[in-house]
Amino acid sequence: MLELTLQSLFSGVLSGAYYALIALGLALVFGTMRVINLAHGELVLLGAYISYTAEEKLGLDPLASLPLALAVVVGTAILVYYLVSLIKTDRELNSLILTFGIGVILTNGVLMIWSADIHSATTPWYHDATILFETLFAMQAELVFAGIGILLVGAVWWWLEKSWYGRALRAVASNRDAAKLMGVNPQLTEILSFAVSGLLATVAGVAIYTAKVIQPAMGHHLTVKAFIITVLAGMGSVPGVLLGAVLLGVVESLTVTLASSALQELAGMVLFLVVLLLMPSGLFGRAKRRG
Amino acid sequence: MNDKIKIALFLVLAYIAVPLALGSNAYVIGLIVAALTIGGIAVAWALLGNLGGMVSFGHAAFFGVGAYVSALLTLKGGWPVFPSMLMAGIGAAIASVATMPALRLRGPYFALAILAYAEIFRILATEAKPITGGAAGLLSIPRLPIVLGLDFGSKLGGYFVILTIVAASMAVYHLIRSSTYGLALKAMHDSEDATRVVGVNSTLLKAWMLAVSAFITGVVGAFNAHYINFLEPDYAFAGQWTTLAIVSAIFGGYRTVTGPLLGALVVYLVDQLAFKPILPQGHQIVLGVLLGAMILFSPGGLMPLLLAKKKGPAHAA
Amino acid sequence: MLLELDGITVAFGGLTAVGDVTFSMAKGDVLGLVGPNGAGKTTLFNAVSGLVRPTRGTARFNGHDLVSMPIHARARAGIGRAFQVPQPMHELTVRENLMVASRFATGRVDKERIEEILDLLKLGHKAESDAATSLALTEQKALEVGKALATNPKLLMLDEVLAGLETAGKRAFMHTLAEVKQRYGIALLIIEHDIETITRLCPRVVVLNFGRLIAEGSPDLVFNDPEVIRSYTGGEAA
Amino acid sequence: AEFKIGAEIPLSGNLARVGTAMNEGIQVAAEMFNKKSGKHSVKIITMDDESSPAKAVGAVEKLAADGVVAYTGGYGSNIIGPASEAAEKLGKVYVTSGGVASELTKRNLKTFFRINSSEGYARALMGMFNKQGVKSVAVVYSTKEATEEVAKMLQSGLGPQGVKVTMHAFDPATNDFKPIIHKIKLQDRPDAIAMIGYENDYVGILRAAKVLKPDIKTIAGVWSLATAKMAAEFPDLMENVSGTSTLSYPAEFTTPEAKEFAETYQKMFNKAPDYLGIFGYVQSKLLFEAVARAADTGTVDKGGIATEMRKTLSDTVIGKVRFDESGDNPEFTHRMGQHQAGKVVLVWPSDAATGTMKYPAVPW
Amino acid sequence: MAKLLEIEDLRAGYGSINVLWDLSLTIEEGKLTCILGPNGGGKTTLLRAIMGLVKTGAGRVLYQGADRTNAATWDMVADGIAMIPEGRMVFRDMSVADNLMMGAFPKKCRKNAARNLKMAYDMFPRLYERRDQLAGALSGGEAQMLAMGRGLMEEPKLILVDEPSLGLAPVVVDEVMGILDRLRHEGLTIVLVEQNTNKALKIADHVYLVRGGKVVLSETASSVDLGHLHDLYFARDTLNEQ
Ligand SMILES: Nc1ncnc2c1ncn2[C@@H]1O[C@H](COP(=O)(O)OP(=O)(O)OP(=O)(O)O)[C@@H](O)[C@H]1O
Ligand SMILES: Nc1ncnc2c1ncn2[C@@H]1O[C@H](COP(=O)(O)OP(=O)(O)OP(=O)(O)O)[C@@H](O)[C@H]1O
Ligand SMILES: CC(C)C[C@H](N)C(=O)O
Ligand SMILES: [Mg+2]
Ligand SMILES: [Mg+2]
Repeated sequence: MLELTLQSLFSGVLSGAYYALIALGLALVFGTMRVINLAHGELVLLGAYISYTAEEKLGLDPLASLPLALAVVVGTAILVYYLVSLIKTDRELNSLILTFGIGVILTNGVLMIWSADIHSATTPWYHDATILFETLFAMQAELVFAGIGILLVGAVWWWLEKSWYGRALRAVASNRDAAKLMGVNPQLTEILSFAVSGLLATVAGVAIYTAKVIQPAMGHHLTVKAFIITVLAGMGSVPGVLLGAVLLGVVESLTVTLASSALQELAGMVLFLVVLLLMPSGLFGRAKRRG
Repeated sequence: MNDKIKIALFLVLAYIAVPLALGSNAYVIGLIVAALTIGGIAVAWALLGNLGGMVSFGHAAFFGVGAYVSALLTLKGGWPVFPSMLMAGIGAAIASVATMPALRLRGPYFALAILAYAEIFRILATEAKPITGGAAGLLSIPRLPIVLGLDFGSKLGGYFVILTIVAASMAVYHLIRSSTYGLALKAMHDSEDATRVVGVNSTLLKAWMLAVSAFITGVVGAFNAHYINFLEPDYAFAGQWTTLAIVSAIFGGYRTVTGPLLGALVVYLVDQLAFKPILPQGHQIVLGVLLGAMILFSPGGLMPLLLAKKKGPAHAA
Repeated sequence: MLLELDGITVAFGGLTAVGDVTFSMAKGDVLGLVGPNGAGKTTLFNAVSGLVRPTRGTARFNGHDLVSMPIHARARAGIGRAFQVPQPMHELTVRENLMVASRFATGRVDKERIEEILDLLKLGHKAESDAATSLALTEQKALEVGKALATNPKLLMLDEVLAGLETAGKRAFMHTLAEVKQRYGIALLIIEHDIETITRLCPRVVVLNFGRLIAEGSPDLVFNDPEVIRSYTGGEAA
Repeated sequence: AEFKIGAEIPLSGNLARVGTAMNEGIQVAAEMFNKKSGKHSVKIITMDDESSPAKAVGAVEKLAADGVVAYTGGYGSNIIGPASEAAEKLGKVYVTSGGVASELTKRNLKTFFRINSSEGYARALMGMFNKQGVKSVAVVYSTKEATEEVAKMLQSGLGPQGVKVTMHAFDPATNDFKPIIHKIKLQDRPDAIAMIGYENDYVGILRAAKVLKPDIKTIAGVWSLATAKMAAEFPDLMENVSGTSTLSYPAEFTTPEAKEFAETYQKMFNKAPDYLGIFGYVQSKLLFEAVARAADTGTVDKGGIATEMRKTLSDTVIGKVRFDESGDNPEFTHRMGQHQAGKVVLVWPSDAATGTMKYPAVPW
Repeated sequence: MAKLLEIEDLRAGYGSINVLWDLSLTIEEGKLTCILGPNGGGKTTLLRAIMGLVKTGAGRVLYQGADRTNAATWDMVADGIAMIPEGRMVFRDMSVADNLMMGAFPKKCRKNAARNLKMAYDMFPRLYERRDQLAGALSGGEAQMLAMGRGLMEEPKLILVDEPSLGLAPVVVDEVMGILDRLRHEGLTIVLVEQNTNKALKIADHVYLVRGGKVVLSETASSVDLGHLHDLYFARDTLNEQ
């Protein structure tokens, strides 16, 4: 039983890191622009499909396909930003529709270009087993991307907290006019935020392609998962994303081990609700002053 | 034109002209019924969104609960269809009470909490096999009955039923909106503390709006169950009930009473009747483009766009 | 007694914003609440109007226990409040702001009173403007007072509503306040940094510093208190 | 005469992949039918149901308005249910292979026909396990309707034979199967793992198993598994894995019909036929023949197609087909194929086998 | 004396509402210019128009002789103009320290950020005590201090200060006025919008009175007659009461 539980915890942490990778880009844009990019999952998917094409047609290793995927996805992300920036009123709500529409376009575009077949990376190395302490099993791809995920969370966190542009990004989110008065060009920082979000989506896409199976209809599901983690984390909190994602991963895998896999989604949702009801602004959200 | 005349015109058009013109075309009536179904949820969603200031990503929760309540009452309880549709509304409203802890949350937090409830309901419906039939669902749900010689189970009969549900919901929406409750609700949106310190019990008001919205959605869900005669968890709690309703409401203009319905009709019918025949597979792309263009060129939705034509530029900036 | 505060303490994490404050007001009293920035004045208002829950202490209004009373019930019981940072009700016009306040605190829309308030606060010309986006700061502050008045309060709590007003405007406003008090017979609890204003308006003053009540009494008395001078007025006499 | 046939099928939404595959078979059937029979021809009108029950009902109605005489297609029992009921109301035949739930045939519709069923899948899997002498099986299944049904059939079929069966349901959204496989490895220690799910689930389960290497003797599944596509896409995962299959791969098409089918398919879609294509082909072919016969007797509009469908007794690419009163095909039994060195070898039943079954054998 | 900033016949407002009506004034380098005027007169709007936060309809803004009408706000900041808005314009979801650091965002200020941060804390020790707190949780006066400290982190040539004494305790008001006085002596050009006429006049060089979106008085501070000023203030009230 102990061995089972330990493995379950380990698997949970690994899925958590992978969830974090998917959620981070969404959380960034959400936290800094109050825009819920409903096409985020589709951006991730796009990255995955580029990686697939690169492997299939050019024989590139998934990691080696990153530059190509980056170019396409970041470009698309910036295009999404450009469209969102055209919204004049009630951006928070209207961007929902706009990005939903973009998601529909991307999903169907992917369907038309790549057909509905499932795909996954074929390089065997990624799927070979790594065994830690003789009892903990993982796919090498999972370890690689968990590592990358944690690194990226750290990097984004540092960037937002400590760098000039990261801070400016938060400032724009907090008070646009005041940020302008500090010499910040809000549009520039927002493009930056979308571009970084596109970068994160690309890496997440390559990770999914490598470790899991991709198909065109999954974009929406990815967005929902990412969004749940983002909210669980507390709006815009980067460390929260990692914590929330790992918590979700661990709860899901423990549910499988201790109860049944049929209940895993249920457990995830219950966790989400319990956290929110106890902490209405998420794990790392800070309550606002009133009065 | 006077509002009363407009309403009368709408009713005449909907109850007399449309059936006369299209009644024989089962396919088109079927599409209109489907559009009205989405429209009903969209009205309920907009009521909550516009009045309660609460964006919900999980109205499928109430749709599904309503559908199951009515289906089970008729199938297992032997209830007649119309009374159980009413009970379905009440059932959904009761389910909304279970979701009320979420009223403490705001913005996206609330939106997703309701989505989580929808997921939880879906999984519970899947797991509660003895009652709900589990993943296999319920087949042969009783159709709408024949009352006084009118066959509500026919295509056209279904049309009249859903039309009445939607029209009644819009009337309720309008009444609430034009009362002082409507003002208070509108105010709570972005300034809840400010509203409370002048004596508004915002929690209670929001709870009521959630319950009313859930009630409407539940009745619509019940209608759909008796109309399609089939139910399974994945279908009853499908995300599309929520997304299509949101898209329709915002597309049509969720700040207006007629916008959500108009949005649903346009989004659904234009997609199915105009784009699908031209682009059998890619028509959803056109829908996506249309949505995007709408938001960019008329952020308030279709309704304000139509109104603005007549009134000229309403107000600057 | 209208308002009785006993040992009210509000802590945010390690910070005690209000510490063990005790005072009371009778019907029709006018009381000034002053103190350095961050002394806890607004927080005390929050505790009375229900926006924060005191960590310790009791508060009674008209004999009823306040601490367990929800925010809206306090408004209905007669506590009106103007925010320091104006919080107009979004998406409503100025008049609608007053309508909501009147309707929900008193049970009906008192049209006459609303017109009276608009007139009194010189907001008539902005009555149909969008309250959240088209008012200058001072107009927003006037609206704050208007909303509170529309609730037909027994106690009106004003948080720096005169700040930013020109001298003449201030005088006029003080006039208005005196008139309000006269006409409706309500008690006023006023936070203001302008010593002249406080001295003119309030026969009695309470001084907070670091959350603690450090002086209480007539303006003359407290503004000559050495501790008050050191921490607050810096020697500026009334 | 030319008859219009409606193909109501998901081409977008989450069933797009399987719907598209089945639709290809339908197109091939029409092509072959029109080439062969001179007297009557068919014209397929395809309508995407977008993986939604309501739109499927709409599609059935729309196609009726366009003048179709019968329907072929449908995918997913939840969509086929209401769609076939709509067809019943219109009095038109609806033939499918995309929904295996027994609920569908329990309705006893007059115009509903189906060439496959859950039983056929369960029977094949159990037959292979019996032959292998498997003593204990861990069943890993998705909580979807069809998968759950097949899983339950395995449980109730194998249990009485003295085989120890453990059940592991998983949510369709699951993508990390390590916790389940680990449980099986440490607690169940079975001879065999049976996977009842879909392609992405199989890949996930097999990858997890490859990492954890449970001590089992065989691993097998049902549809979408012993296919050319899986062999080509996931060569490192599939070796020695068995699944239901009608044909071996590369197909050793023995009958002239099967050969022609494979050639036409290759020509039209530039790839080898997939099992869904085969089903789509067979159901449509049977329908076209029934339509032709009804046309000959002049009963197309008088319920003749259904009558003719009931007279079907045919040896098809998927084996014998006939229809009982409920429209089910009681003859349906699947075969089992095993991935061996990049090929799929039929290994059960013995009379259909094209090679020897490897046992014990796992992919790692 | 060099003219640092010239406003010529400026019109500006919000959407269809015009607030400034052909307003002209000149700010001389190294001087403290005080803008007084009744409420709603358009003082804040003027500062916002200079910074490019509200669009101008007509007229020109000249800075160091160059036409900067409708220039982007961030470019004005980069050129050394800082506006210190009222305290509601702090970054509510950021810590006090981060708010201050935002002041040093313009590239040329970054290298001195650490030093200036210390200076700001010295100026307002209360901010140092609250440095890790969210700015949104500050008291009204604390937020006002934060806006001030943040603006000074920008190392500007010209600062536009909007009612710095608003909501500050009397001791702090004196300190703030002292700070402005000192900065002016260090060579900074200051535009001060203030209601506290007495205190403002004590440190001002030149005074403008803006009423109804127009300049109605322009005088050197030393020659201002308080009685006359008061009358001009009043004029609006009599107008309104008609
Ligand atoms: N939600 C909160 N979280 C943390 N600290 C808070 C919170 N609200 C207030 N404070 C702190 O409590 C102290 C008291 O604040 P309060 O607003 O009551 O002061 P005040 O007396 O009204 O000051 P001012 O005259 O400047 O408005 C301040 O130092 C403030 O920073
Ligand atoms: N965002 C806005 N939209 C529309 N009108 C506005 C807006 N802000 C201010 N106004 C109007 O513009 C006029 C001038 O406002 P402004 O804030 O410039 O005045 P001010 O001189 O700074 O006054 P105060 O002393 O109250 O700060 C006022 O009549 C006000 O109602
Ligand atoms: C054999 C398959 C066509 C069955 C299908 N996978 C279903 O879910 O019903
Ligand atoms: Mg205060
Ligand atoms: Mg101002």
